[in-house]
Amino acid sequence: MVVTVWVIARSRNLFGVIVLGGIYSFLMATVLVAMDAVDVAMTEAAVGAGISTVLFLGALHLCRSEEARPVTKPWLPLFVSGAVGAVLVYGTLGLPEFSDPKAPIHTHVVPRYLNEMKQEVDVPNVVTAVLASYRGYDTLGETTVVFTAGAGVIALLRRRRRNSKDDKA
Amino acid sequence: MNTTMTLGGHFTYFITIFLMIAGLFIVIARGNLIKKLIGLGIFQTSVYLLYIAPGKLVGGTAPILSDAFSVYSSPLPHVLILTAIVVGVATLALGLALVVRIREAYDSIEEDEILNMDAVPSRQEQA
Amino acid sequence: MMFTADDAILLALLVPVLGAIGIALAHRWPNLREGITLTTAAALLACVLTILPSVLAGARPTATLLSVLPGLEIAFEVEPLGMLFALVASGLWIVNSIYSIGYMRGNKEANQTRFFVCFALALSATMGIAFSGNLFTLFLFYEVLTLITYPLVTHHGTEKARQGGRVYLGLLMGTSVLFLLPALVFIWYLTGSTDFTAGGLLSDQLGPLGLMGLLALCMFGIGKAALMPFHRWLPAAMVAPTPVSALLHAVAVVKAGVFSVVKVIVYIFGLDPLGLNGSTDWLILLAGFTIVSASVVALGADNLKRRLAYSTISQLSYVIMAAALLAPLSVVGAMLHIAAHALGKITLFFAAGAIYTAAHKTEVSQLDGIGRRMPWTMGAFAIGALSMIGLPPAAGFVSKWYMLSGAMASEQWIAVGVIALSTLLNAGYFLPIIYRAFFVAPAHDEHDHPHGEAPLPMVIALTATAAGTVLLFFMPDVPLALARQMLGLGG
Amino acid sequence: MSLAQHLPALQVVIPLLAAPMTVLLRQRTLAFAVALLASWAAFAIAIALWLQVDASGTISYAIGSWPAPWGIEYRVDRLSSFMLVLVSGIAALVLPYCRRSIEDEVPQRQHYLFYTMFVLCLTGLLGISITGDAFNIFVFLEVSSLSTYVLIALGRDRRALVASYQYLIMGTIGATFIVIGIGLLYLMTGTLNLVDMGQRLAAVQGTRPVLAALAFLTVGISLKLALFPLHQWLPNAYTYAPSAVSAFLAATATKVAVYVLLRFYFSVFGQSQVFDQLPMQQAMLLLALAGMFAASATAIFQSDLKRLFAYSSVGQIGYIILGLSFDSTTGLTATILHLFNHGITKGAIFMLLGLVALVMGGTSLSRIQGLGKRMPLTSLGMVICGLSLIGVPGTAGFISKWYLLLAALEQGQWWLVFLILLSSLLAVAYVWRFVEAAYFREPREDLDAKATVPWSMALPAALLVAATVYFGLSTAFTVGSASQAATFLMGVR
Amino acid sequence: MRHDLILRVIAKLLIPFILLFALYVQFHGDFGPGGGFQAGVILAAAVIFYALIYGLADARKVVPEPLVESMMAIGVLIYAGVGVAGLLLGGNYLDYFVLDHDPVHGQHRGIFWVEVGVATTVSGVMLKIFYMFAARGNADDE
Repeated sequence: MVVTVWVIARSRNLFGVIVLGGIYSFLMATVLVAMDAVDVAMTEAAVGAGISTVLFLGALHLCRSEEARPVTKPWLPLFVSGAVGAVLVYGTLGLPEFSDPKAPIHTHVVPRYLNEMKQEVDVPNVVTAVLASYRGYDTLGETTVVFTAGAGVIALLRRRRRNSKDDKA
Repeated sequence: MNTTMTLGGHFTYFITIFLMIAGLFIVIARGNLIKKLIGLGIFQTSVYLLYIAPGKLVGGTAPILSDAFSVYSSPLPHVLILTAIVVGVATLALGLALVVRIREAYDSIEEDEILNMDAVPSRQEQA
Repeated sequence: MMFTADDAILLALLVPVLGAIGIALAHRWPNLREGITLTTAAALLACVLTILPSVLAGARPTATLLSVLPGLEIAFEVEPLGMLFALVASGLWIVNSIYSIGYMRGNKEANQTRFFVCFALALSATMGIAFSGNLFTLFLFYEVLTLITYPLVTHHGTEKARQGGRVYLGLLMGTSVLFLLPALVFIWYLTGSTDFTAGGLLSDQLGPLGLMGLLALCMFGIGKAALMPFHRWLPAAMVAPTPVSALLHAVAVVKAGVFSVVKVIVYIFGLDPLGLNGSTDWLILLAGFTIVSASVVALGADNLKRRLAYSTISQLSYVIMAAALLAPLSVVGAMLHIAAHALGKITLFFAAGAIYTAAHKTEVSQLDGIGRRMPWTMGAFAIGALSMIGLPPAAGFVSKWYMLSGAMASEQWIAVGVIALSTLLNAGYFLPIIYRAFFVAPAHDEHDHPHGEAPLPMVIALTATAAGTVLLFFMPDVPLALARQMLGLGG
Repeated sequence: MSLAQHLPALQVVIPLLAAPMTVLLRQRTLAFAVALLASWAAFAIAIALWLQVDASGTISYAIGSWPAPWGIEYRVDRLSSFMLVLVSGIAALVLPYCRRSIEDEVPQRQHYLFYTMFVLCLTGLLGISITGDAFNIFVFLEVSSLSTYVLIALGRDRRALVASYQYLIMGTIGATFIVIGIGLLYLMTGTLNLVDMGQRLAAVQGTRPVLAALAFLTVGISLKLALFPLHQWLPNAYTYAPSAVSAFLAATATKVAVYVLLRFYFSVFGQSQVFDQLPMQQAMLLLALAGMFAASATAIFQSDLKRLFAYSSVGQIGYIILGLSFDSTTGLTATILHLFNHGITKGAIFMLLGLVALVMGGTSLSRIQGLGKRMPLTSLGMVICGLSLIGVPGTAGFISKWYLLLAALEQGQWWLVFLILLSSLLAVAYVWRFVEAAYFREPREDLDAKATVPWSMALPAALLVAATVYFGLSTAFTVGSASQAATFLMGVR
Repeated sequence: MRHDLILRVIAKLLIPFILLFALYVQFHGDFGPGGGFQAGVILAAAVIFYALIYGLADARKVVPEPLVESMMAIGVLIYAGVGVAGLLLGGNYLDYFVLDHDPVHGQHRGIFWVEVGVATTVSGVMLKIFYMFAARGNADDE
């Protein structure tokens, strides 16, 4: 996965990059499975490897597929992202151990989902239960986001070329 | 807890962080609009791990209740990340749509070129 | 009297606004428009006069509009000083309107409607300042006055006018925002109110140093008082037509400045608290310096209006100095001087404007023998000049007399010296003009067309003010009464 | 069932329902009608909520009847109710304005989608202001952001596309930062409910992840609210977006971001943690001052009015953050006040600019010469709003500046007092560029008026201008709610 | 490629299964991984697949644009509608307990409809976006 990303960052052929992006998503999906996040994995596979790749290719089909050599030296970006990383390292070092059952996320809210859910909702897939019921409102928001994107794309792309050329004063 | 243990315990975090840095770097450094979006995608995906990883319990299984198992990984992060993914792809779609429009208006998807093109008309307008 | 003094206050604010609206509506018919202007002016004076008796009787009419924040309301309270100021302003407005009608028509000025509208609004703002019951209200109308007069200053709309306007606005707004506003907030922060209270609002919240600092903030904050180094706007505003200059110098603006100074010193700081520790000495010195240096500049100026402008600067500092002396007598002098200088200076400006209208002359050096062609004008000018210098039989003498005695009473020998010296200087830059006008034979150059007096309205106006100057010398009862009233409280 | 107890849900759901309806109707007049009704209903509800809160304190509403922290909680306290009123109020005014405004700025076929996007944006902003759940904030943040990108991109000028794209990139980075911050907090506390989070954070105060979370949230939100160095997206966005959109965004979007910042700082971290353990105070002070001066100075040299006032917005945001950096009740009051006052002022300004653009065909200073003669009332309104930006007494801007000065005085920081006032002199400078162009230049003959001023646009603008004056004179509502909210926030833990 | 017989046949055979799988994911979401979103995506994928092989025009015939567009909206309406139903039946917003006499069944019902809503919107949006890009593409190759 790391390698893939590295290549993506280096390569300048957009087509290759997009394909690599797809691969990257698949890898991510496998990792997620390893993390027991089957639903997430499934979605990531469908979205990352499926949808977004298709989208990218669709967009690429309309655009040039070679990326120009960047004119500026990438020191500033490097620094910025490096700084961000540093803060994160600093932060994460204080986080609970990996798979530490005493970590708050296992002890505080979740137990109710895992234990009472059977009486309250009774849907084997806890994720679904939480998604659709406990935090159903988030999902409503999520649906709205998708809807927004759809309507937005229509709004942006419905026009044919003739009036997409702006009429500037 | 000694450092080696810490490092071991935080291995996943470090992957996350690397991905994040890489993604962010691509976004900021690259002038190509599509490349930027790809970077953005990576940047967002990396966050998924940050959420999911801690939810994992060694020896636990996917949070799908059945009498066979007793230890489950925490489901809540999964839910959040599902939402996050969807949001991500929505953003992506919009971004690409914009790129297409830009490409039509400017016949280029390189940031610096576009900015140069605008430098001129904006001055005319001011005159 | 059909309505109480309290109503009259708000009415005094309202009348000019209504007048302005009327003027704006009547912009098609000049005569009607001018008619409205005059009636409004008369009505305003009437309002003010209805308040006068009760104030003389010692009453303090009040009116509260609304409260913006706790302890921060737009409220009015008429006390003697404000009364006097309102009288002067509203009275002079009538004369000034008569004059400006003549001037505007005589010089065929452009967009006269805007001129008259802004003029009326400016008067409303002036009333607001005069009757303000607390520093906040004063500040509010002070800013309004600045903004309203800006179009008047830039009346001609030329590049020069706009630059003058920039300086005018920049200095007045800048100083008020930068110094007066923090002072205001600070006072409110200390006392929880900004009301003008007899004997001073601030009691012992501040040490001498803090007091001095706050005083400095206020003094420099009131840029309209043209205390050096913030006097530049006054000459810059000379680009405006003469009636506007008259408004600035005599009727509203600078008077609002010195008025505010006196009010702040008397009602916010209080004479006694300031007196305890000599926290006004620096002010006396600065004012003195302003007086002298401004006079010197005036001495060198050939342009008549410029000379008058600098004379104004020095005259204003008289008032500031007198107030800063903190001696009751000198404060009386300060009040009188507001009135006296108003009358005198407006006469001078009217005269200058008349000369410009009739003879198109702006420089002192061109005035040889003009007195023979325009005897009335120059006569009035002479009286005004006398008042400025402080010679009998002109009002200036009375006020200066009070100041001088006040200075002596409080043994401020510097002040005494300054007054004496500046009197000489004043004489130095006014008498030559009169001399030229009457006793030097006109230089006969070909492009000097024959002319008589200025249009009648102007002549009437300037004669009236000149008469007023003399009148005030012989019977200064009303102002004096008011002054005593105030000191009965303030002293 | 009593409707009153469900107002919190309806507040957001009504516009949310309106959005798909507009798409189904596919017809601009109907879509407009629906959107209008929705926004007005939202405004009414917001007022009702404000009254409820004012009467009986914080309202908590458990969505899906799942008690917090298991379910998502809607929490209406003094601050959020205030925000709701601001956002929905502006929307209710801008919507009728849109109808005519977008006619020659947005192609006909997109109109109904324009309303969809507008309503969605409203939904998002309301959702952010009302929710009591960290992740929910993120979701609705995205709803509002995505719709905003589209709204901006609908601008006529092709540069609108680039502006929108830049905003999309920066906005998404910001959002992701926020997610990271929330994630770290979640990992430390195991909860997403803000209040619960706050309580549980007390246990782990000052640990590294929490501080990191603080950093990420601050940066992310600062991107959204265009705090000085992170403001690059704003000027372009405001300049090239359709006028109505500029008006709505300028009045609400950044303000809501500020709200989120306050929410996290005071309700979650607790101001002790924010201001004691990191040099936040100094940092904010510096950034705020930098913004106030740099942005205002840049504004002076702009040649297009929309751009000019966009930069002035960045400067004004500086004031808002400055108030926050005092870490005192008065300062906070100033922040919240300025949030509101600047909101209405800028809203009014951009609405008026929309009128100008409609009539004069543009808002560049060279175009609007002699506006004072051509559109006297509009120019007058602009001047009034300009005075409010400067902070002249009698306008809303004065009140917030007053509190800002007061806060500075409380801490005896005279130098700050003078800096604030100096920066407002900069405001004088850029406002005067408009005044001189409008009043002291003759109208250009080559440009003649393209349209007459439609009342449907003039009326809302006039109302907002009136509000600018009204809230400058009668401050019971604004100062009242603001100071209550401030004391409430400072009182939290 | 549009006339490649084998492809067409395979597609004919495959697409029904994809649809079936979509439905499975949709309704089995309660027990295994999956749910509305994934189902929606797969549904869309099926149609996209169809469009790739039979061409955009035919795809438009099968699934016309207006339908797709209204699907987007309807999905959200369904979801939000469930919430409103909860309101009307006396519960809080999005309260599923009140949807049936037996709370747990209520939950089931609620989740079911919600998932349906999600699926509708998602598939609608995905399809729409695809159409948009595709149409744009055709407009571009001159």
